[in-house]
Amino acid sequence: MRDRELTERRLDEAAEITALLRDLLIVRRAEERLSAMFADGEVPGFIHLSIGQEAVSVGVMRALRVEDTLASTHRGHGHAIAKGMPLEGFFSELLAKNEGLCRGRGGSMHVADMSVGMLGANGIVGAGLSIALGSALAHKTLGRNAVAVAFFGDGALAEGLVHECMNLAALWKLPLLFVCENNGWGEFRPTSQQLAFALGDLASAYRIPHRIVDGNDVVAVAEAAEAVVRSIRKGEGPAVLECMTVRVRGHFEGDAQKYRDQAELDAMTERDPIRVVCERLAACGVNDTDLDGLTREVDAVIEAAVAAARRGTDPDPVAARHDVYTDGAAA
Amino acid sequence: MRDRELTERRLDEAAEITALLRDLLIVRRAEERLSAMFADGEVPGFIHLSIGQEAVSVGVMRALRVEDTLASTHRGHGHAIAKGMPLEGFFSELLAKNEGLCRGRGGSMHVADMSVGMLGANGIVGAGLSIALGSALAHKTLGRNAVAVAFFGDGALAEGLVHECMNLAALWKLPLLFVCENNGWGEFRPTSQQLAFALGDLASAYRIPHRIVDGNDVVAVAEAAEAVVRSIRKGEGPAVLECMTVRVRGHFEGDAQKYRDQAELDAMTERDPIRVVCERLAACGVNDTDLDGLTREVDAVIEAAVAAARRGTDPDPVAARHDVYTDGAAA
Amino acid sequence: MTEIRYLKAVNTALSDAMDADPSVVLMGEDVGEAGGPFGASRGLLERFGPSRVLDGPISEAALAGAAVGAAMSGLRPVVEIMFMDFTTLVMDAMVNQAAKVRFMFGGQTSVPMVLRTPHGGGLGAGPQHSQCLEAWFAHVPGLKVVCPSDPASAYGLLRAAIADPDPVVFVENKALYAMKGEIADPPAPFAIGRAAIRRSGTDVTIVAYGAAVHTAGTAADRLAERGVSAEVVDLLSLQPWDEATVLASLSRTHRLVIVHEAVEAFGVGAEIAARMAQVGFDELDGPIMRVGAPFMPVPFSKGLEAAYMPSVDAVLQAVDKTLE
Amino acid sequence: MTEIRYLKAVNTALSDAMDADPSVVLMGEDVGEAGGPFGASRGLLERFGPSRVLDGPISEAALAGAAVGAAMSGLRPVVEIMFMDFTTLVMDAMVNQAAKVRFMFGGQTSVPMVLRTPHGGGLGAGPQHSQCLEAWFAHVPGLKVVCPSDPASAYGLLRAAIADPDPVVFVENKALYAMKGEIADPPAPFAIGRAAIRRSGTDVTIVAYGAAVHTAGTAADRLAERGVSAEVVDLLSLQPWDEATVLASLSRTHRLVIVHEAVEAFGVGAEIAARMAQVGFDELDGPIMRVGAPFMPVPFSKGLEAAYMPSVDAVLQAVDKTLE
Ligand SMILES: Cc1ncc(C[n+]2csc(CCOP(=O)(O)OP(=O)(O)O)c2C)c(N)n1
Ligand SMILES: Cc1ncc(C[n+]2csc(CCOP(=O)(O)OP(=O)(O)O)c2C)c(N)n1
Ligand SMILES: [Mg+2]
Ligand SMILES: [Mg+2]
Repeated sequence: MRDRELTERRLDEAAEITALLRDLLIVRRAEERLSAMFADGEVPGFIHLSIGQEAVSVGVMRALRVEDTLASTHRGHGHAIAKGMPLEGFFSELLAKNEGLCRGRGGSMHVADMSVGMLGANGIVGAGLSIALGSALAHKTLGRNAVAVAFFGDGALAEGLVHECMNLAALWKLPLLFVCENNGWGEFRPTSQQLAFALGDLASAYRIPHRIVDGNDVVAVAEAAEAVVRSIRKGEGPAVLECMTVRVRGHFEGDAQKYRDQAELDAMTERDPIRVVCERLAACGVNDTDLDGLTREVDAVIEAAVAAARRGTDPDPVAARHDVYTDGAAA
Repeated sequence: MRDRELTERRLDEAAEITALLRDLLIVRRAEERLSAMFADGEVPGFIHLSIGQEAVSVGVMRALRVEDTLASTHRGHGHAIAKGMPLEGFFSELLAKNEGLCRGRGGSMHVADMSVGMLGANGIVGAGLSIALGSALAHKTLGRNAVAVAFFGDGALAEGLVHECMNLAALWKLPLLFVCENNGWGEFRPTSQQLAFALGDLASAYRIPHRIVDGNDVVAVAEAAEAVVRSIRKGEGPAVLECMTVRVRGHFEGDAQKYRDQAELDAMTERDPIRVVCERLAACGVNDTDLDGLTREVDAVIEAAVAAARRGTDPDPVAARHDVYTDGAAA
Repeated sequence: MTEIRYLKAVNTALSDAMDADPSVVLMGEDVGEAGGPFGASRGLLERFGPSRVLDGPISEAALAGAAVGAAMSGLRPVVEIMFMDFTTLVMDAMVNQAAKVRFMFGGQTSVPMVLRTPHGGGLGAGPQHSQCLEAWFAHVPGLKVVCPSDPASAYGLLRAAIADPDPVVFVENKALYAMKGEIADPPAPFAIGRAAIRRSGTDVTIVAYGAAVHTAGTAADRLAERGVSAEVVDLLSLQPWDEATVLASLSRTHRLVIVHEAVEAFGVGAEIAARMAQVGFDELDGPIMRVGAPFMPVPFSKGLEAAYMPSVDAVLQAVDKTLE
Repeated sequence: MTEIRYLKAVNTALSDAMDADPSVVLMGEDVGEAGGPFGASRGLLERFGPSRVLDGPISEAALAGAAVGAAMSGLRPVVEIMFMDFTTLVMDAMVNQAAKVRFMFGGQTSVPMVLRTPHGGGLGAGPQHSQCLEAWFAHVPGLKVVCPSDPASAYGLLRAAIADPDPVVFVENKALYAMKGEIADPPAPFAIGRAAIRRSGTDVTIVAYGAAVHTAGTAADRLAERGVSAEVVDLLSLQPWDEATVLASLSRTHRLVIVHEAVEAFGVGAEIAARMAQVGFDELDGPIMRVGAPFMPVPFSKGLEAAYMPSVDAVLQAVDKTLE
């Protein structure tokens, strides 16, 4: 496919990579914590974890600035945390507290933080793409040098809206990055049974540059994202970044994944993003990464957020009723 | 693009081509008649004519059998007539008579005749594709050796539903022929301003065989359609036939087309399907085609249909109210 | 009589309908191998094979549209839309195609399809996975809409919906899936358009449908303790709905309360109330009261959601108000 | 006071709003070069340029969805959907996104977008180009819905809708586009949520909106000839609607008739009737009557369509009925 010339800056400094590792660990440990709390019945509703896919969130976010925006999916914890949603507001929301960023009204599937440009997780597969499209349009129209990012899963590719958005983004040459987290699954079936096409071929039909990257290698994702975002920021129009990754947990917590091969499940650990980033560090000569220490450090931050969230209060139904409209009217 | 081996039977017998010419003339003259009646205020509502595009309807229909089905568009007169909808029922419908095939309830945008597999014109751009998809599914599931055809315009390609249908048709390997009538326009703007992609590239992404054909050459359309339909009927899955054609009239009757180049308008006559088919006949040695005589013959048939339609009665509101549901209940 | 769960009643109705008529096919996301996201089609792929149980991609609009075309070409498709909230994606197929085909083509054909979809809250599923949007469909000429309240009606109405020559929106309630109930052996179809009097009474008529029927029933129990005799009418069908039964009940009790889980404003209850304020006006001895969700999205938090869902107390207050 | 046409009022409101606020942008099929399929945006591309007047492809869902994202990111988009029948394609954007963003994100942001779309029959446009579907949107918490009846309200409500911080569905009526009417100079915004009493009367209240306001007005003229004094209330806003004004009128006249072009069953009138049968019950001296379209698709034939559209005679009959 026709591609733009992209100059990639190599991320070879150990410090940069260590920072990415730390970010990965934050998302990972936050979700593992949630998983445990969910099993204990402390988290209401249902939750979709991005465990195994964190490198996509962390890697892409490294290329973004605070004024850049993103629209996310049902599996949006990683996007939210990596974009900078405060952990306390995050956990408070997941625990349905009034102190949650969405005041306990949205929960896992609707985490959002406008102050960092995180325009929301979304319960409707595909819907985030059109929101990101509109955000990109606003960036362009208002002359901001900002980029909008649409995260979506491979299963979402079957939604017609995705295609409408690709066509529009290309037509209007919008500063929009499409990030597909291709984990091979849409709910309980492989996406190979759901899609008759490859994203690369589709993007190529729309003449949108497409890059495929190892979505479990945060350094690879970050490098690719940085190059692609730079070109978008220059006004060269949309691009697609397809991150090949692995959904480690079930579709949602509680899904025993009986439909998956044991071999596939076993193989997953090898490609674990944390393991991969440690190998990256080793490759640049850092063999003494103190993963346990880093984990403890991250855990302390997470524990503090969880503790604060737990101290939160229950949202007030009357206040909620008056927040449907800006003018506070309630029917 | 990857294509199937298609053996084309050449249509070189003058008799076959003359039959196509006659079919072309029926559609053409029927629409010209409508146009005049519309100008006289005799046809209510608004109508979209397929003048200039008749070769697509007539050519594709030549490859179809009565048990094959089709779903059409807002510009569906040609599809209906060519598939075999009786002219009297057609004109009666356009004149909103009770004797219309749809009893005066649908009009131009909803002409339909189930008895010949014409599943309806459609006022919703793109909607016909999913109806044809379902019809193809029924053919396959019920073990019929029939094909379903979805007609659509190039403008419709921007609708997400089109993409969902291509994916599904390919996934389920349905006996579905996608026929795009690419006239370069979607309402008042060239589709080059509406689409960032070419249909061929899109079909290729879905791995659906795609053929492009001169949609103003009925012989070329018929040959291509026959080849493609044969392969579909053999169970080889869907195919796309893209017919490059010309919208001679405005988007709807009454559209003065001020937005079109005079040069473009002038050039249209050269590619007129009737002229092209006469050239075809000349090429097989028939130089004495009596176009005027044939036209008179066709006009007589059309006049008879119009006269019969005019004698029709007005539909009865009470009967209509009882035909919303099969059981005749009215609310 | 056997006791089965609501979900199993749906499953059995699908299975029996497929047995009875080879033109019945299922389509939807994960309806096949996975047995349906809630388990409604468990075992059906194994029994009926992949040509009759079609796992679809995440393409709601195309699946519903395909059902219309398939129904026009000899099949009787049952499409599952995973949450009623996602019916936003199939409105064109249902409203501009399925509902209108029969009428606008002059009665040449009909569209015998069923759209199955679960509505309702109470599970912490949040604003995009809990809505009750049946009023939209009830407003569309050409569609039928049913909403069973227990296993017997789930079975009976689903069989009737699949057998119906016209398009039917079959609304399930997620919170009822686990509910157990008696069902005849062999189970019987229910006629679309007929309400059921779940409890006879003389002082007030409480009309409800879906899960709200049980809220109404509990309220009636409590009212009985207080010496108020409430009649509970379970609509079962919303389009067409059983005006005669509601009017007859109102003519006995002279007071009317309507309960549903959907948002009160512009909900199904509005139509019932409006009709009774016309055709039942002379029978009314008190204001017509409605109990529905407040005008807000379904919130995630348990506390907020509990305050959102129409409660037994709210029904009691409404009854008090109309008896005043 | 100047006299302008309804369509020109819409056009002027768009133009004035774009002048007043550089964040207002238009999007839709053929809204630019062609000036809008009905001419509502004529001249605006020339005045405001292609970055503020965006011609879109035939991708309703993406355009509406993009409006949501754009509104969350600093623009005030006005999206045109060519016929209200095509809003079937934007339900997800409007209902699951636009309507819910403010609430479900805890009030962090709002969605200042407007969806403009024409409804209504009478033009022989047939079943898929004539529907009145406003009741759907009025049922959705988070959306506002307005429906002007003349040039002044078209201008005033459109300015208010564009200025509103929340999503507004702005429903025009194709049959009114050519209507002329007086408009203040300079023209004024109308407050969303306020009805207007178009004519005062003492015997019966006729509530209507959109084109039906004129049907109601003609009926009131005829009633006056017969010595019946009808008050005509023009709702203007359907969500929120002006319950206080309707109730006050009912309290004066004690009889209520509601008229709209939409299908009667489960239409907007049902909610008005239901509320009045509750909060206005003690004021009612006769049944609440509704006049709306029958339960059938909008037919193509002129005769069928004429029989379909709510008529002055039907209003008179309804008034007679409630005055009986
Ligand atoms: C419109 C819509 N259809 C169906 C669903 C149910 N659903 C939730 S996630 C999901 C699978 C999505 O697959 P993919 O996009 O690959 O994301 P992943 O779960 O793999 O991260 C489905 C079908 C939904 N939420 N929205
Ligand atoms: C869903 C929908 N959106 C918009 C329209 C209005 N409309 C009718 S025809 C048309 C253009 C279609 O272009 P194309 O598909 O190329 O068909 P052509 O008119 O060229 O035959 C549009 C936008 C419609 N009928 N349905
Ligand atoms: Mg996936
Ligand atoms: Mg075209």
